[in-house]
This record gives sequence, structure tokens and C-alpha cells, in this order.
Amino acid sequence: MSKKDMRSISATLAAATCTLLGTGAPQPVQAQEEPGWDFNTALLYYGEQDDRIQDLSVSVLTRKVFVDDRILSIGLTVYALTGASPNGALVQSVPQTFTKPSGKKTFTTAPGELPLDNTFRDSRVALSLDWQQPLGRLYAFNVGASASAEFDYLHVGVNAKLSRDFNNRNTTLSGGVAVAQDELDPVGGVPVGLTRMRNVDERTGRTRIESKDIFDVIFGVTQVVSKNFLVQLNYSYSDSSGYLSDPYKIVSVVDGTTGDAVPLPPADGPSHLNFYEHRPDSRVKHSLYAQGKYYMSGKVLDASYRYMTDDWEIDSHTIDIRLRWPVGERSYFEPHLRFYSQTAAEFYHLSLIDGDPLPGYASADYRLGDFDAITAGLKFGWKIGGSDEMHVRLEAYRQSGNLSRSQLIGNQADRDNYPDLNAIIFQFGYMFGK
Amino acid sequence: MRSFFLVAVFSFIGVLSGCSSMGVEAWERNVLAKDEMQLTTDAIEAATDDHIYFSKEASSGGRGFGGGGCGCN
Amino acid sequence: MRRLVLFAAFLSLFAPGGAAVADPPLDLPAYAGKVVVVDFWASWCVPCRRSFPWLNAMQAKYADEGLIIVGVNLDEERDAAEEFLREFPADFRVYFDDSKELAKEFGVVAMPSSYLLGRDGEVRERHYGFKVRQQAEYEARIVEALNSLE
Amino acid sequence: MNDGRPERVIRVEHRDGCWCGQFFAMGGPCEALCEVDDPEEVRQLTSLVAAEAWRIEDKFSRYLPGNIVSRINEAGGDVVEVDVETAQLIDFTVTLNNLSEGRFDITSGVLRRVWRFDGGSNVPKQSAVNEILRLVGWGQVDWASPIIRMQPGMEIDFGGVGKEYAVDRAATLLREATAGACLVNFGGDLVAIRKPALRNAWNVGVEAINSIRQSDKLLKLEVGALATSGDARRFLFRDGIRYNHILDPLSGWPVPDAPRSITVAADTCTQAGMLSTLAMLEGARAEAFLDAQDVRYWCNRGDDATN
Repeated sequence: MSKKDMRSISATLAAATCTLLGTGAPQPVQAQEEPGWDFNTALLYYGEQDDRIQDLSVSVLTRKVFVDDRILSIGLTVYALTGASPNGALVQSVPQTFTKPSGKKTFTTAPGELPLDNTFRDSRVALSLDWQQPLGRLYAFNVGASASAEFDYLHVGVNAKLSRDFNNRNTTLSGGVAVAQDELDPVGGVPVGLTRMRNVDERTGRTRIESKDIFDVIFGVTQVVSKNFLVQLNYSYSDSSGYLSDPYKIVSVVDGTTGDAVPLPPADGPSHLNFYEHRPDSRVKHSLYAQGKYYMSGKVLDASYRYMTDDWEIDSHTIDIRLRWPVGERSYFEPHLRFYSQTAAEFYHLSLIDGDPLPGYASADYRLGDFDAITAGLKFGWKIGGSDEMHVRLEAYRQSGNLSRSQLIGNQADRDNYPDLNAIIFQFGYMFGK
Repeated sequence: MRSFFLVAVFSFIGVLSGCSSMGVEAWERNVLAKDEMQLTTDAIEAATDDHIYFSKEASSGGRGFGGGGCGCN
Repeated sequence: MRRLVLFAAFLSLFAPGGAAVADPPLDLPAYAGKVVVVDFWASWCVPCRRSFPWLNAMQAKYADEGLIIVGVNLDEERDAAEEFLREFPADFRVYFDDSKELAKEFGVVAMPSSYLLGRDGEVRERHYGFKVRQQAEYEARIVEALNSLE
Repeated sequence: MNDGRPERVIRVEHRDGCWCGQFFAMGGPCEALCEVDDPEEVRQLTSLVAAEAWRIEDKFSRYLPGNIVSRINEAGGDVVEVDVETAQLIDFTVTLNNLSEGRFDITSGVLRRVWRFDGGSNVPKQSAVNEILRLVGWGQVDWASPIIRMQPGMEIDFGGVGKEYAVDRAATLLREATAGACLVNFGGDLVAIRKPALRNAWNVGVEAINSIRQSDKLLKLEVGALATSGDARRFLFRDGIRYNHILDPLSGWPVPDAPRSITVAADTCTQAGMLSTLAMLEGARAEAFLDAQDVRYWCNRGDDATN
């Protein structure tokens, strides 16, 4: 049957039905599908070289659109984490022994190796809820809540955001606030900052639980520039207060001339002198974030830049570029490049010098140092069925620290105290039910 | 390097201040309505990346509100 | 079978979605004395999908009382509009405003934008967007317009 | 007149915020949901619906001796004069026969003598199909309303249209009897009369498996009708081939690549039912056929693996 003949059937049928029933339908049919839930799911592997952190996670984000664009989103992610992380101590030419965070055992790092704390074996569950709805014609509003739990960490937060369209919907201004409270309950308790690493079974100077409060404010402008160009600019302010240190990190204390760690008399505990790190109990961050999306005959360029500065004297720049390149009607490639650069926190010390007066704050955490990072990746996505989509993404991440000679004392210059961090990210995603 | 970024940011603000003369008509939004032209195209990927970099770097957020957690590794 | 073909040829004049035929110009003043809803829409606009079944129902319900609904399409590509019409058939007149002249004349600022013209041809109401939960209110405005004499 | 069939009683219960009258007709449970506060009134409205359903069942069921269908089928080649309603139904099926180029045929019921769709592997021999096919074909029937004459051994069967017709007839009665919003549902073929006031629309579940997920779609039906053709449970399976129960009267064999079921939304239940039946007969082109009809539909192709 040709297409034209097919089309005439419903009209003929309507006429025949009208004759049969002696009447037509008083009203035409009105049936709509109740929108169902749509799902965005992903499996992610993050793995660092040299037996450092390995992280496997599964995420499900489900969304339901209710009548008139009111949207409920629920997200759940489960992480499984294993591996080791640098504890902050320096590489030495002799074996180094450390007390484990539990305070019940010690472990020893071989000469020439970066001391790693390998007690990480953690799982994390994160849950988020978000409700979004238009208010009248020009306003939109959303409220959300988030919570995550690890065996030694609990986070709860709420947020709200309001936006308004101006200028024939070409400009959108938005503002939001978020508050969160985090609670730490580390293995073996929370150490007091800048005190000597304890011996096994030594219980003094520890509290059990610490917490921090985070308050965020964000203002944003989104502007439609042209039919295929959209930009967004956000300013955000973040204020954290409370316990901001990492209870598992330490700083080596070294000889002012040789730069070698100061040995301690034999005991069931650390072989060298180390202090628990100590960070200020407040941090105020400001960031500016700009993002542009540009459409050019099917391809979409997504570029963003973020500048962050804080009162710990960390400044950072992030550039993120993605180019979505369609291949045929139903698939696309998306190369991704990200560049990151940060300066060190004012209290970042590779080591502390024995005999010098103690600074107010100190941390040797590599994440507070001066480093650059680059991510390069490729994503391939393809449509299945009507609007379902699958994608795979493979990325490589490299972090390289910048230590100047002037920061190194004596023998420190001969050792790699800030080795590169190399990681790969693999993600498989499946979106369905849209 | 930094001065370059600052110039970029300020020129961006300059562009935005000309907002009222920019934009498109209501019927010219077919491209802007596409999924791939939304500011966040894949919410899970965005959240995942935010969490990875939050755990490995000293900066976080900027795009919106982050997820939190200790990121202690 | 010939009977069917003849019948089909006759009916195709009334078949919905027969947009391939040259589009006659839209002459709004010619509808003087009627209540006209001019509804601007585009295929990529999500609330437009919701509005079509309702517009169909309104056209069927109030046609006898003098309601004319004109769906003015503002797509850049006719194919996209026709695909939309296959999925959401319109039981009212669809006009393709290729030059966007009509949209500019009405000052369309949102999608969809709907204008209710009274029997005197004047714009009585403007609605931007389409909310399922405000259907009753939209309908009440149409009824008011139908009941008003001038 | 209770000859082993379910008792003809009406039950009224309160369900999902409105009163629902239930009864049994046409081989399945039927119901009328009414947005009327008074259960007694709902009982009366349901009686109206049920009476019409039972009347049509008695008149057009091919199992009942003495009714018009039996008289036609047992005429043995003689002429039978039919009443106006039967004549209109026959005329209607003739239109469908034309529209489907012979594939919708009320004389095709005899094919069931060789095809038994019980999920087993009883695929008949071609010779048996050929034998029975001699008794199929509207072209062999002399029909000049209101006179009908068939070859001996041929049978007509209104099973393909009777239920949808009954739903529409009942809906017409109900629409006149009450100003409230009602939904008439005969085993999934249904008509919504007016938009409910308490909620935005009637919630109707549709079995739809278009993608790899198996889930029921929930539809919001304000007014109008839905009808479903096909039944995922009725099939034969042999030598790796699944035979669905939609038979093509031209070949005597099941239509290849037909969906398991199709639900169509239309202004009347009869239109919806006929469009879904005609689409089934299109087999692999069912969706293309429905796309060309400008109707909303939900096609269940399921998973064609064994069971």
C-alpha cells in the first residue's frame, strides 16, 4: 500500500465509523503519555599509577518531569576505593617507619621511596535530591539536598537557587546559596596539629570527632549571544570553617643543613621526627567561572575557564575545552583537554627545620603545593533506539609539582620529593528512558 | 600568564555588559534548544569530574554547587 | 479497489498534515466577526507539544461558536515542522510564517506565544508559554471572547 | 439464560477516588468508572452499559444458537435477510475489507479450525490450510443489504469488531444518561467520556515494550478511546519460528513480523480498534502504517527470543 493510500485510511475509517455508530465522536481523542523516569547511569574507573588510589564507582541519576516542567532528580553514587596515598613525609635514603593512623601498628617505607599510607580501603555512598520548577513565566527555582557517607566521614548539605530571565529570555540572572556540614570520625581519632607523630598505643592529645561548616553563595549570568552562541559567567564565594586539616597527613622535620629527616631513638613508633599537619580553621574562596558554548554546523565547542583565589594564598586557573564532533546521525566523538595550574598555600612546607620556631600552620600535602595538571581524553557516544544513548570515555590525568631549588635543603635536591601523579579515567555511561 | 587570564575575564565582562543589545528572537532558538547546547550536557559526568578534581586539587566548584565529601586521598 | 482510490482522493483534501499544497497567505482581517487564536509554535519547543492536543480540543469544541485557531509555525526548516505535525497532528489551520513577518508584527517573545483576537479583530489576551494546569483559565478567556458581542 | 457462562451481575465498588461498576461480558471483565457521588446512580449507569454489552454479545456471539450469526452461518447456502443493525455492521466490515485489500475478512474465522494458538508447536500442514482456505474470502459472499448468501460451510464472525462497537454504543448511552465524566472499559478497549473534574485525566496503563526495558506506559487520557489488538501470550513456536495469532486470510498463515500488540488512541473505540487491527495485518510495516494515519499508538514488539 502506498503511503498516500495509507493516509486516507483513517479518514475513510472515521467516515465509516460515523455511519455505523450513527454519530461521530463528540470530542477528538486527547491522550498523553505520562512522562516516566529517565535514567542516566555510569560506571567509572579512576586509577593512579604506582599502586596509588584506585576508585570504582557506579552512579545512577534519575529524573522525572512532572506537568509543566517541574523536575525531580535523584542521584545515587557508590564508590569503592583502595590503594595508597602519600602521607606527606619526605623520601629518605634510609628506611622510615611510621605509626598507622589507627595507632595500633607501624609500617616501613623502603629507602628512596615516597612514603605512602596504604590503609585506604573505603567505600562512599552519595545521595542527592533536587526539585526544580518554574515560578510564573520568568522565574525558576530549585532546591536540593545532598548527603554522603564514608566510614570516617559524613556530609549533609542543602541548597537553593533562584533565576530570572530578562531581555526576551536572552539574559538569565541567577543566585543561590548552599550550606553544608561535614563530620570527621577518623580511625584512631583526630590528632592535634603540629604535634609529634605518636607511638603505637599512645592515646594522648586526640579528639574523636571534628566537624566543618561550609557556606557557599553563587551569582550567575547566562547570556544568549547569537543563535548558536551561549555564554555563562559565575561568581562564587565559599566560606569553610572548622576542622580543615587532613588527619592522616604529616610533615617531616629535617636537619637544617643536610635536609635529612631527624631520626628518633628506637621505639614502637616512628623512626624519624614528623608532625601532624595543621591548617587554618577557616578558608574563604572566590571563584570566577566563565563558560561558552558555540555551535558550528553540528559541532559544539564547549570551553570554560575558572579562576580561583583564596585566603590560603592559593590561586588557580582551569581551562576546560571539549569539542563534540558528530559522526553520522547517531554518534559523536568528543575530545577533551583540561589544563590546571595552582600556586602553593602559604603554609605549604615540604619539610620543617629542626630547631626553628614552629610556624602557626603547616602542611606537606601535595594537593596544597604548587603544581600544574593536564587531562586529555576522548569520548565516543552513540544513540541506541529512539533517544537512548551510550558512551565510553577514556582520559589520562597528569599532575606535576613545581619545586624550586631554593625550597630544597641539602640532600633533598637529590630525591624526587614531588613525583608526578599519573591517572587514567575510564567511564561507561548509559542514558535511557528519555 | 595571569595577566592574560585577567584580560580574558575582563573582556568577557565587557561583552556581557552589552547584553541588552545581544540575543535572539524567540523563534531563533532551535539550536539553543538542542540537548548538546545545554550548559551541562551530562550531569553525571560533570559531578564525577568535580569529585575527582575536588579530591586531587585545591580548587573546586565554580560551575554550581559541588557534592562534598572528604576527598581525603 | 478503484472505489477506494476515488474515495481517498476526495478525502485527502481534508486529511490533516496535507501541508505539501501551496500555503495560501494568512488574511487575518478576513476572519472579522470570528474569535481567532493565533498560536506561534516551533518543532523544537517542548511546551508546544503539550499545547497541540488542547488546541485541537478547543477548535473542535468551539468551532460552531465561531472560534478559529491558526497555528503559526516559526521553524527555520519546513521538514522539522512537518515531522512535528506527524507526531502531533493539528486539527486547525497551520500557517508557515517563513519570513517571520507575522511574528515580528505580533512581537512574539516566547515559545509558544498565543494571541486571542476578539470578534473585532483586536488582541484581547496574550499568553506566553503553555501550562497544562492553566488550561481552564485559557479556555475561560476564549469563552469570554466568544460571548462578547463586539 | 445462564448456560455455563459467568453470571450476569453488577458489582459496584469505590476505587481510585471514584465509583466503579463491574460486570462480566464478552469473555472478560468490564467496567464503568463514573465521577458520580452516588453509588446507586453508578449502579444504574453500569446496568445501562452492561445491558448493551450483553445485548450485543447475545446478538453477535457465534457461540449462541439461534442468533443472527448462527442463522447466517447455518443457512447452508440459503439466503438470509438481516436486520438494520447487522446490515450496518456488515457494511462496515466490507469497508474494512476494501481498505485492507482483503486482509480484514469476517469469513476468516474458520482458519481457527487448523490454527490453535496455545503456545505449543502445532503448525498445520499446508494441505490442511489450503483445504480450509476454500471457505475463506468475502469475495465469495453475495451481499446486497439486507440480503446475505454464503457458500455452505463458510462462517462469519464479528469477533474483530464486536467489542469495540459495544464500547462505543455503551459510551453513547452513558453520555446521554449522565453529565459526569465516565470511563467505559471492556477488557482494555475503552472510551473516556468527558475529562474528569477531580484529576486532569484518566490514568490508563498500556503494555508497551518498544525498547529493551519492559514496562507499562501510563497514559493520561482526557477524552477519546484506546483499543488494543494482539495478545503477547497467544502464539505457536516451531523450528525456531514464532507464529503469532494474526492470520492473513489471503495466505491462511500468520502475518509475518507482526507486533505482539498495538494500542491506538482515536476518537472512537471502533476507529482505534480497526486501526490497530489493520496495522497488525501490515506485519513489519505496522509502525509505518500507523505513522501515516496521524494517530498516537504504542507498539509492543517485545523480545522475539523463544519464550
